Amino acid sequence: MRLRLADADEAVADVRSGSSVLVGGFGLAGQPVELIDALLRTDADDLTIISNNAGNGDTGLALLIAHDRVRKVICSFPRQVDSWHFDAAFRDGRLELEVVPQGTLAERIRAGGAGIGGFFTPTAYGTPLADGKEVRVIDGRGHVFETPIRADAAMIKAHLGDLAGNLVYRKTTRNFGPIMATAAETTIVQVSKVLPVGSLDPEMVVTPGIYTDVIVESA
Amino acid sequence: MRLRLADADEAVADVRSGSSVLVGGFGLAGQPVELIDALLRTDADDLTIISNNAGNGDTGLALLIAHDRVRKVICSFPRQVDSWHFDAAFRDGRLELEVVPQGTLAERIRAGGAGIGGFFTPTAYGTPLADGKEVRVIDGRGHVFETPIRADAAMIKAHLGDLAGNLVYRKTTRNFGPIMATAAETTIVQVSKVLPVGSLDPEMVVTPGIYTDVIVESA
Amino acid sequence: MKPTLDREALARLVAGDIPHGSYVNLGIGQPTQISDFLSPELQITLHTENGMLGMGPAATAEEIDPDLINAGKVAVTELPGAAYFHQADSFAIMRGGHLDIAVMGALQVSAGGDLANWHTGEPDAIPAVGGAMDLAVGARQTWVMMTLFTRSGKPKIVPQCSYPLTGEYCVTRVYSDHAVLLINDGVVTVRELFGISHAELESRLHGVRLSPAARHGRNA
Amino acid sequence: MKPTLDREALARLVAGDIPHGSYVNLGIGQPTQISDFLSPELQITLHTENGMLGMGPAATAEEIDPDLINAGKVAVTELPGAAYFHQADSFAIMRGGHLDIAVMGALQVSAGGDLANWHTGEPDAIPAVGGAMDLAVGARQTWVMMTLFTRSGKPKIVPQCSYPLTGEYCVTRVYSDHAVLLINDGVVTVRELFGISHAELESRLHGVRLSPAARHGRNA
Repeated sequence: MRLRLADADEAVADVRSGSSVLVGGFGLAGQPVELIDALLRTDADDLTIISNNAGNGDTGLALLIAHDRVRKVICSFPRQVDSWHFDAAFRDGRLELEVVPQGTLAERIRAGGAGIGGFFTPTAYGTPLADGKEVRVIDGRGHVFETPIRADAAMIKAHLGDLAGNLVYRKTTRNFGPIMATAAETTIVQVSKVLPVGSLDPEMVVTPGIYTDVIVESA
Repeated sequence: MRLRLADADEAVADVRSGSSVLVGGFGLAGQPVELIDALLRTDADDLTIISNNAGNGDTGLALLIAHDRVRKVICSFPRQVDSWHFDAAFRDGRLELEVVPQGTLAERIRAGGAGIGGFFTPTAYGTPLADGKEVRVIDGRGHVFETPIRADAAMIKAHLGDLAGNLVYRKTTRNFGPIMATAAETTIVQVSKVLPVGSLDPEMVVTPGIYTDVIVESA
Repeated sequence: MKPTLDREALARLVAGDIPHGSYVNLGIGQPTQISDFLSPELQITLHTENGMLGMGPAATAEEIDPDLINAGKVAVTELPGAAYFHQADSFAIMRGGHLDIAVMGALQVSAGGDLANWHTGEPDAIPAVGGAMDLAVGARQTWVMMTLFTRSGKPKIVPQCSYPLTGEYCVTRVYSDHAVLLINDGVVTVRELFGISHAELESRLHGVRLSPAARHGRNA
Repeated sequence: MKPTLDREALARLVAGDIPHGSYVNLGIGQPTQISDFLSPELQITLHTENGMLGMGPAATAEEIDPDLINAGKVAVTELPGAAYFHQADSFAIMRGGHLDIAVMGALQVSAGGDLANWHTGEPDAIPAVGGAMDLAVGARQTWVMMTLFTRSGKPKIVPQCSYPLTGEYCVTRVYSDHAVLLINDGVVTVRELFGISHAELESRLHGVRLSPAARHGRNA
């Protein structure tokens, strides 16, 4: 119940240069565009962005990269048909890239939020993405050791929120929101509507309010 | 969609002697009593039961233990005011016991269902429950290595199910059901009502039908 | 000298120290009683490890629903803004450091903040740990609520725990009938005394070095 | 000799081989087309790794909802019985061995079933892996759908992959324009040929040992 209601600019004001930021969304679905736009209006740079993709077209994350605000991207799928800003920054050497398999990215973020110190996964065993990582054969199968991801801030988009910070999502926009909300010092959520406490069925809540720090209504 | 509708006796017929069985519930809340009663009517013994508790009073799990059908219990909290059947069997040496912290039990079951080979957790570090286990200091904090739990069968209780196997739970009966459903060769679910496909809001489904093998309606 | 605290007064004292807006887990037994003294204006949200945030008071007659229980398996109620989740998610809340405070009972607490509360270590005891170890490592602060001495008069604050540990270096405060003690980096500071003098406390807690009462108020 | 398969015929062939009631993930690109040939009576449930089971066909004009997309970021529809979940839960379904079949494209498949489909290994290529590695290790069966030769005529079935791997020993079948091949413990069995003779196939897949067509039917 320490939820803070804010507009987008107030909400992102605490994201400082050098911060790590989890950014929700799979492509544009679930991408917190209003929050990213607000972050663009600050002077925070040297950011580490953890997100599934590295921006699409000339909006959101792509602009953050285009404006050289990002030092490093940790993601599973940077290269897309419309990722020209990422592509250019990467080829120019203006950007560091860590490619992580999508499921491992999700699991590392979950581990960060769940207080797990690290885990062994079969994903990427025997591939270049396991290079330099600890490996272990468990029950006859090769596994790679992966470490948790936590960040200074998470910026996510949900559908509805209540004044206790409980969140529900809409269709495939749910993607990274629920796990990113758990893995940041400050979780900033953009919702289409903020409802009174008691408006959401407790059986339907996907992200309990304990994870939500700042909420921005953006219809 | 390979869901099998069955009565309780048909549902548990494949649980053989020597099987490992995940049993849902926290105390009586969410305990699949009809399925356990049906299992009592079979001749399966030498069972390994993985469950948070080890039976209450003279019903369900407690009876399974009373009738010497259980070789080993893996649980977090066997001793309760009404766990006399467990207490007697344990003191007589008729039962092997593995005590696991409740959160580690949950996480090991989740790991089993999620294809994780093992994980490091700070829980139990420096305590007798870490004896003999691999430990590792991660970011200055002691962690214990824990392995996934999978079982031959899971017996759980949900509130409503549909003919695609999707499940929703009711209040605190949700407890171990959603994770146990993921970690068994065969997941057997007792629900109060089976609904036509399309009756459950896809945003509300807690256990997707892919995890449900056999469903038993038990009003 | 203030009188010794009874269980109710102790529960009231702990309740008054929980900051506004906290997320709290109250352990089985004595700590459960704290909830009776949490005023709604404090907007404190209770977590129960069997899968709920926003737990309300114990259910009375017609409210009792066997599907809605707390970690002590007592029927409880649901407050507006509640949420249900499964066990892996519930313990992710604990272990992930998202709870502000856990209040638990104890058999022993060491001067370094080690907690022993799950096992007497007797060979014929049946071990049962539940969520205690996860709470001990996970909550940002672990407070203990207990009597300061056993029935036979032995201190429960000890230089080193003789009982099997629940967690290392986790207890930050002890609320007891005789004293409120703050534990920080191996230093035990006396915040308040009830029915016992500092000198007597020191002599009865042999081997535990006590710092004098902190000057900077109750919420230090 | 049967004629070479075009993409549509290939998609139809794969669709017909998916057993009744299967849970299937269709990779980005060519495999997506398989869904056009899955009849509802087969009760096949499609998983999309961005967080859904029960995915329906691509959305048409008025159905398009930017909040409902597939892994290729194409607007799709929801079938009755669908369920949504977050990314960690979605990949638990994959990595945990709960999907019956994943169908993916490939750059190369080795005779031992290794899959290479995410990276050409060229120094200036931008790597992007998405969910391919998780699918490769997780699905009970990994089927590959591709042309058997590159545009320049090089075979994509090779003794050892020269491209960086996606996963080891994971591919069990290859559906291509020229042949359906079954891979099992390092043995490549020819199930069907299209527009190519066994002898010609053998000579063009130099270094890959082919077993003759299996006798025991299509679903071997």
